[in-house]
Amino acid sequence: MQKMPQWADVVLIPLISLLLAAILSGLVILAIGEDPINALKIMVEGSMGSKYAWGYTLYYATNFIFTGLAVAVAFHARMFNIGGEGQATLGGLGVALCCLYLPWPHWSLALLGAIIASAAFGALWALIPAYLQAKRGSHIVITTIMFNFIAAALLNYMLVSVLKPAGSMEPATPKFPDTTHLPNFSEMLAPLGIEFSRGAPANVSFLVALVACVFVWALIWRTRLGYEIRAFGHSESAAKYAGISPTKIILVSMTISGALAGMMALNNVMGEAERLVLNATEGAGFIGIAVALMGRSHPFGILLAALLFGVLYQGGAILSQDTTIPVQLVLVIQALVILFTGALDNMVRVPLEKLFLAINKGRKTAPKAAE
Amino acid sequence: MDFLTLLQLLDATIRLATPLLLACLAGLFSERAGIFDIGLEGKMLAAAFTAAAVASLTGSVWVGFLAGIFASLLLSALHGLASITFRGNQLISGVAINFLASGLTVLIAQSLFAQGGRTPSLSGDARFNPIQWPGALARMREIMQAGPFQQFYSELISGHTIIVYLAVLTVPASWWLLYRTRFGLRLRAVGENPAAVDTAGISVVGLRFAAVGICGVLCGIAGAYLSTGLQAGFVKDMTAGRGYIALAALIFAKWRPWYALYACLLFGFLQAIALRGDVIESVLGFRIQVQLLDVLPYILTVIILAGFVGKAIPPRAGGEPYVKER
Amino acid sequence: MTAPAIELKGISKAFGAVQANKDISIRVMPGTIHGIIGENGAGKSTLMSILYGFYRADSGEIYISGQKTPIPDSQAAIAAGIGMVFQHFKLVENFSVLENIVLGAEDSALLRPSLARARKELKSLAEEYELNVDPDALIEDIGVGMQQRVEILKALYRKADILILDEPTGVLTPAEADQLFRILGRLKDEGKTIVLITHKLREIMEITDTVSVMRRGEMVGHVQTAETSPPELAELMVGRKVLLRVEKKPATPGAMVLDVRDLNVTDDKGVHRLKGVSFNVRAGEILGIAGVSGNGQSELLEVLGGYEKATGTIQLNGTEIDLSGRHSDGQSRRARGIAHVPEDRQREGLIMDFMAWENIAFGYHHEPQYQKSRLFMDLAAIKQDTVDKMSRFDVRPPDPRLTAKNFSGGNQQKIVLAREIERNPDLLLIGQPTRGVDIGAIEFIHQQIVALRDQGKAILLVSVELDEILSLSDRIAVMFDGKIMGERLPEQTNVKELGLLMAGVTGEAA
Amino acid sequence: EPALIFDLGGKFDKSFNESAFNGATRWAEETGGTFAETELQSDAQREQALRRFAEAGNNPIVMAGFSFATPLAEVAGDYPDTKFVIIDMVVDAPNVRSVVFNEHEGSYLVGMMAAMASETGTVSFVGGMDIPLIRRFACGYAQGVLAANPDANVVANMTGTTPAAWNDPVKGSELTLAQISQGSDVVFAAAGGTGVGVLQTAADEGILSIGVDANQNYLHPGQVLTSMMKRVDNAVYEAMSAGEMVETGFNVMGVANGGVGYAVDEFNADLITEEMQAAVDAAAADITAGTLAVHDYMSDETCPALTF
Ligand SMILES: Nc1ncnc2c1ncn2[C@@H]1O[C@H](COP(=O)(O)OP(=O)(O)OP(=O)(O)O)[C@@H](O)[C@H]1O
Ligand SMILES: Nc1ncnc2c1ncn2[C@@H]1O[C@H](COP(=O)(O)OP(=O)(O)OP(=O)(O)O)[C@@H](O)[C@H]1O
Ligand SMILES: [Mg+2]
Ligand SMILES: [Mg+2]
Repeated sequence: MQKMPQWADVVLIPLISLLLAAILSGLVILAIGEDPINALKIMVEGSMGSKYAWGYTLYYATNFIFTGLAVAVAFHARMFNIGGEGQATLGGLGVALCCLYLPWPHWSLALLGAIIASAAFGALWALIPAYLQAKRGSHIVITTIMFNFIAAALLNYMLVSVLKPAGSMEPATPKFPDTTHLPNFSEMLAPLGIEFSRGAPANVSFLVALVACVFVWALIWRTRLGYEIRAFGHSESAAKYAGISPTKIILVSMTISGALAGMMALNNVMGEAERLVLNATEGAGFIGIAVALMGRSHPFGILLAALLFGVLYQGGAILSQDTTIPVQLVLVIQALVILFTGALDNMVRVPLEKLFLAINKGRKTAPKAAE
Repeated sequence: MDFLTLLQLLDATIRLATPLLLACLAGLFSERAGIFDIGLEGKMLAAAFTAAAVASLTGSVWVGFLAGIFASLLLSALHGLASITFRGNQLISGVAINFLASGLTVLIAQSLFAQGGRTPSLSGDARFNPIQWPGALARMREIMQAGPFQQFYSELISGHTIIVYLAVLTVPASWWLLYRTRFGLRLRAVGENPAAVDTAGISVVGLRFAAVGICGVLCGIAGAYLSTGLQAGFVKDMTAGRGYIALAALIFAKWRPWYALYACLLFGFLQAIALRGDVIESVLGFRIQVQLLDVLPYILTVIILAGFVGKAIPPRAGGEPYVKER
Repeated sequence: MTAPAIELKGISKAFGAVQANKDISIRVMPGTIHGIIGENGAGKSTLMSILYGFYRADSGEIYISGQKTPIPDSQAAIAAGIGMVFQHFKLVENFSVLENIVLGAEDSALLRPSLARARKELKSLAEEYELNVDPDALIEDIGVGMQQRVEILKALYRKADILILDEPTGVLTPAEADQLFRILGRLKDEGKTIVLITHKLREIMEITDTVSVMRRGEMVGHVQTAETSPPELAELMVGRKVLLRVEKKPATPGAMVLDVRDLNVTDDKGVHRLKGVSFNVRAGEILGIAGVSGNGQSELLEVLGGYEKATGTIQLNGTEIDLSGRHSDGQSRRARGIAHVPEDRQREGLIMDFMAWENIAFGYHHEPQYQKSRLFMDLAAIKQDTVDKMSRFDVRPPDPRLTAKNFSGGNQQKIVLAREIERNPDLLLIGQPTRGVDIGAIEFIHQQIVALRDQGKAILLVSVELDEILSLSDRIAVMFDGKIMGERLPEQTNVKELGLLMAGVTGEAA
Repeated sequence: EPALIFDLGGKFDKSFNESAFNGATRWAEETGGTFAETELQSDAQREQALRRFAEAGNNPIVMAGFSFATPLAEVAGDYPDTKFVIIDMVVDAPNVRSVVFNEHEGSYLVGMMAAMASETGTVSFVGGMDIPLIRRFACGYAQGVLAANPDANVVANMTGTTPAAWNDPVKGSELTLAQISQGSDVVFAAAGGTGVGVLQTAADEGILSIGVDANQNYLHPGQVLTSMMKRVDNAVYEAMSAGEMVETGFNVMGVANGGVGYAVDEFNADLITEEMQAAVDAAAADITAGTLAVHDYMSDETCPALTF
């Protein structure tokens, strides 16, 4: 007998967790002396109230789709990849090198090149911890955390000592050549006769993110490799019995995970900044954890969760501009979402399961009583 | 490098190793009891902020100190609730706590002081001031003139805040508690096999909460030291990854108190020398990228974890919530 | 009249939807050994865990020596003089024996005096009950028999008057079991009360004074051991007359299918698990491997199944199997015609969170009939295959979308069997085929195994149940300490002889 | 409504950003107007902040810090009707006003005072991020020191190579200690928030310090020799006062037009001798008159008085 219907697990629990996070966030806003309802209004308006707002919301969402998918793929193999931040950083490095040092005739080719470069760099950065986990048993959580710091230092070194143009004061690469400029929504939609805000950074990599969703869905639920990844994730001992090599699964799933995280750079580095700056990832690697948890590691769920976090980030930015609430409110909300959907999952789940058990019992005994 | 420069480096090492050591021992208690804690960073940060804020409001560093510990304990309780009571994922809980602290500190600081997420600068009794030992010289300009023993005494032994001395004492205290007392035996047991503790009639939940509580107190001290001892006030994200370095030191130390001291001194020394690029250059004759020095603790930890230099075996029940089984 | 040492009244306990104990009452008189028997999953462990405060009962009352004694936790049980040796020991592996014994029973906040006292106490207990152990040895360095002694000493150190042992002989050789029973006899003479959980009728008859029988969470009978017989107990246990022998024709062995020579396995810890094992299995015969669990049978199955490294040679149908190379894994063995029903279906044979159809493809997910293209699996084909297999093996409910954990034990086993047998293998490896499966399903499973043999397949059967070995096998090999102690024909041997072999005593010496 | 964007050091760095904030506040108090403002969390947010204000119709948009140059060059063209004011960097666009300061001149003046106040003959400099702009400070300072005392020794250190160097008081403090042990008894901090640690340590150790950008004399009364004032506040104030009509183009603020200078107030009056005052005033007059040219590091990336 099923403890709980599927829909409750997939929809009800995340919704309740989200509601709890929202209520607590409201209390936090209240506690610092602001009006939560008004704050909500500003956030909704600022993130969805105009094309410009949507342009930013979708831009953020694109980042989060990539990192969310990255965390999810690793989750399916029961690995907790906290290294999305570092992998995305390296992806940025890959994009920068690819755009700066290769002559691209057209943005479409540059995009293909950048996809390969970002994925390869991100994958490489995930592969080392994966190898150490598979072959030497080093805990992947700790090594990926360490690799985040190492990536930050590496980027720092590259920007300060290698990529910074002479005489420039900023630790940043020069601007990428115009031929690598990715069309943003306004440029993409103009041929269709649709007008979109020119300044908003959402760009063609959003479509790449959607393709990535489909790719991950097919990979996980339709291919042998995905089947093996899930089997390994549910039971390592059973996977061994079935002849699924743990080493292979750890390496492959982390490679895919790292590649996805790295591809985030298509959006923020190539699509938006068009140069590589310090801390370009802005914590998106970590938000991927929240997104994957909320989205139940399913690409469709991740898409929705990434949109939600896009709203949250853009709304939060506007909120901090329009009120005295600092943008760190977003961090708090993010923390609460991770807490409730991840760590305190049982707090919501157990009572709900009991409830469903009671309902089921009631249903079963009712006909008997009628007899 | 002359003697005084060496002393200065070691002096900075001690100052910088102190928060690492306290946080590392905090992690040690928690992980020895089977609760992984990557939320050390967040707890320190919360404590750093609360200590500075309360010290600034009351003018008393000790009131701030206690408040800082209290804040850290609150987050510990949250971690305990998630990972012990509700048997949630300890890593995820830790990640959430780090974000929570990073966000809330700035949020509250801004609403209290409106100074862009920092507290006002602390001075006088609102911060921990160096303790001068009898006969010790306080100022560098005087120390420079003194003989080598006096230099050693004044620079290295004397002139630290009380927390530094406290941190050094915590090492033998932790060792004694873990290996010489009933509580320590039980705590170590619950991290290895909670079922053994449970069937021996001891509460697993109680023990683990106690360990997480100790962790909270130590993290609280570490954080309070950052903002009221090492620096004079809170600035946002001022822990700057120290919680993770402490975690790295814990692995380096193979979850043992004395080794923790050595690991933290090593990592503190790396931080100290990273501040003094000039010294490295004069000693080695060439420049080492500061970025390399900054990440050396992390790289060393990865090497240790990979088992190339001795194997680090974590407590066996670590990271897993305790669920009764047949 | 003296009050009973233990009296349980109306104990009930449910785990989610599973009613593990239903309104159970029981009385045990002081100074007796009381047996509790029942099939796997009958609820024996649950009941005793409640008495020991490990689980809390949903309802019911506990009386100790006539006094109503609520036992909310193990602390209360220890205070009431109850000690328990669990089926899976509860010891801290990297602590010393002494530390394990003292844990939770320290005298003071400081450790030193407690350890000193325990050392003395241990000496006198050792003398009193023949329970010798080295107090400074680490648990991970001593054998299971020794570990069990530590568990018993733990209880005695806590001044237990009531000692519960949950299937204590499962991991012991018959000789070690005999020694355990001598110790239990001595404890009984001292006036202690002992509750012994087992499902081995032999042990019940040998040592207990009274017996309670459980079935499907309910108490179905209390009898004096002296006034009952094994068949009567067996009938009580399973609820109907038990068929002792499987109906089967004599075997007609054909060509050599599996030839194993000088197989050696050393595990990660450096322990020598298999020591020069050699045997063979022919087409159309069942070779049964008997032995106490933990003597190398699991490793043998893992090596043959392709997921444990070994040295030696294995020939299948006359060609050698690569044991060392990177191409030695479960996939390659399946490709060579070896099917494998693993000992632990929940940890190995099934992914408990996968649906039935996903489990039917498990291990065979590379097979061409399950592929739609080079990249994608053909889910519809797998589901159809699942429906077919479920109906042929009478899996209930026949729902391919149901998650494996939601099938009962017997039906889970049928899913594994359906998957492996229907593959039409040359060689079937099968471990503990009926563990935790009840009698109706056992008969079905046994018939399937015999039918496969009659089709001319080679079958290697590993079981700790001697009765099962005796009734199914055409030849029997006995394993002890990683070695094959000898081979016997079922019709020319008996339980006693096999038992001696299982204890490492070879025929000549016996 | 004008808008002001602070750099990563944050509004209350007691230095550069705070000076900008003070200018805006002065404008608001005097005119009763209001201004929008925002602090950044990371480099990646600069462009969004600019666009956000431009979209919201803020005009002019003032940004404090050279790091805005690249994003501004990107954004300015999209909002031709909006005026942008960038401080510390030059961006060539029709709707941008670029304000730069002759920091070397101000640094020269405080360098002279440092040399005259020093008893040991060794003075020092703690820079923030190692960039040409900060080297310009250091070079001007060293020239001033040597002008007042040709035998003096100047020790210079930079805090780091990334923006984090603007906000690392612990490192500032360690560097100061190291400089003291090399004999320094006057330290000039041109390091944003890091300077707080420098000034604190100098005060603790009983040596003199020199603040930067804003007037920092009040931080440790009697222990801060002076502050090298960089009137970012004036630049902001002027821009906001001019409003949408703000003049675009290139704007240099030096000693001559009061853009840089040194601070004397009740907190440091006792430290400054008449002789010092006279010498420095004379130098300032010479600079204004054009008879004294302080070498600008950024003109050729060399420094006659100091090697980096
Ligand atoms: N912790 C638990 N959670 C869920 N179900 C449980 C748990 N413990 C036992 N059960 C279920 O309760 C029932 C009785 O189990 P119990 O372990 O008491 O049986 P047993 O008689 O000791 O069997 P065995 O001979 O296999 O040890 C079984 O159906 C089992 O699946
Ligand atoms: N640990 C468990 N968790 C959840 N459900 C369980 C568990 N153990 C058993 N069940 C459920 O309880 C029901 C009864 O299980 P049990 O194994 O006792 O069946 P059974 O009557 O012995 O059947 P079979 O003869 O096939 O073994 C099954 O339908 C199963 O779904
Ligand atoms: Mg049992
Ligand atoms: Mg069953």
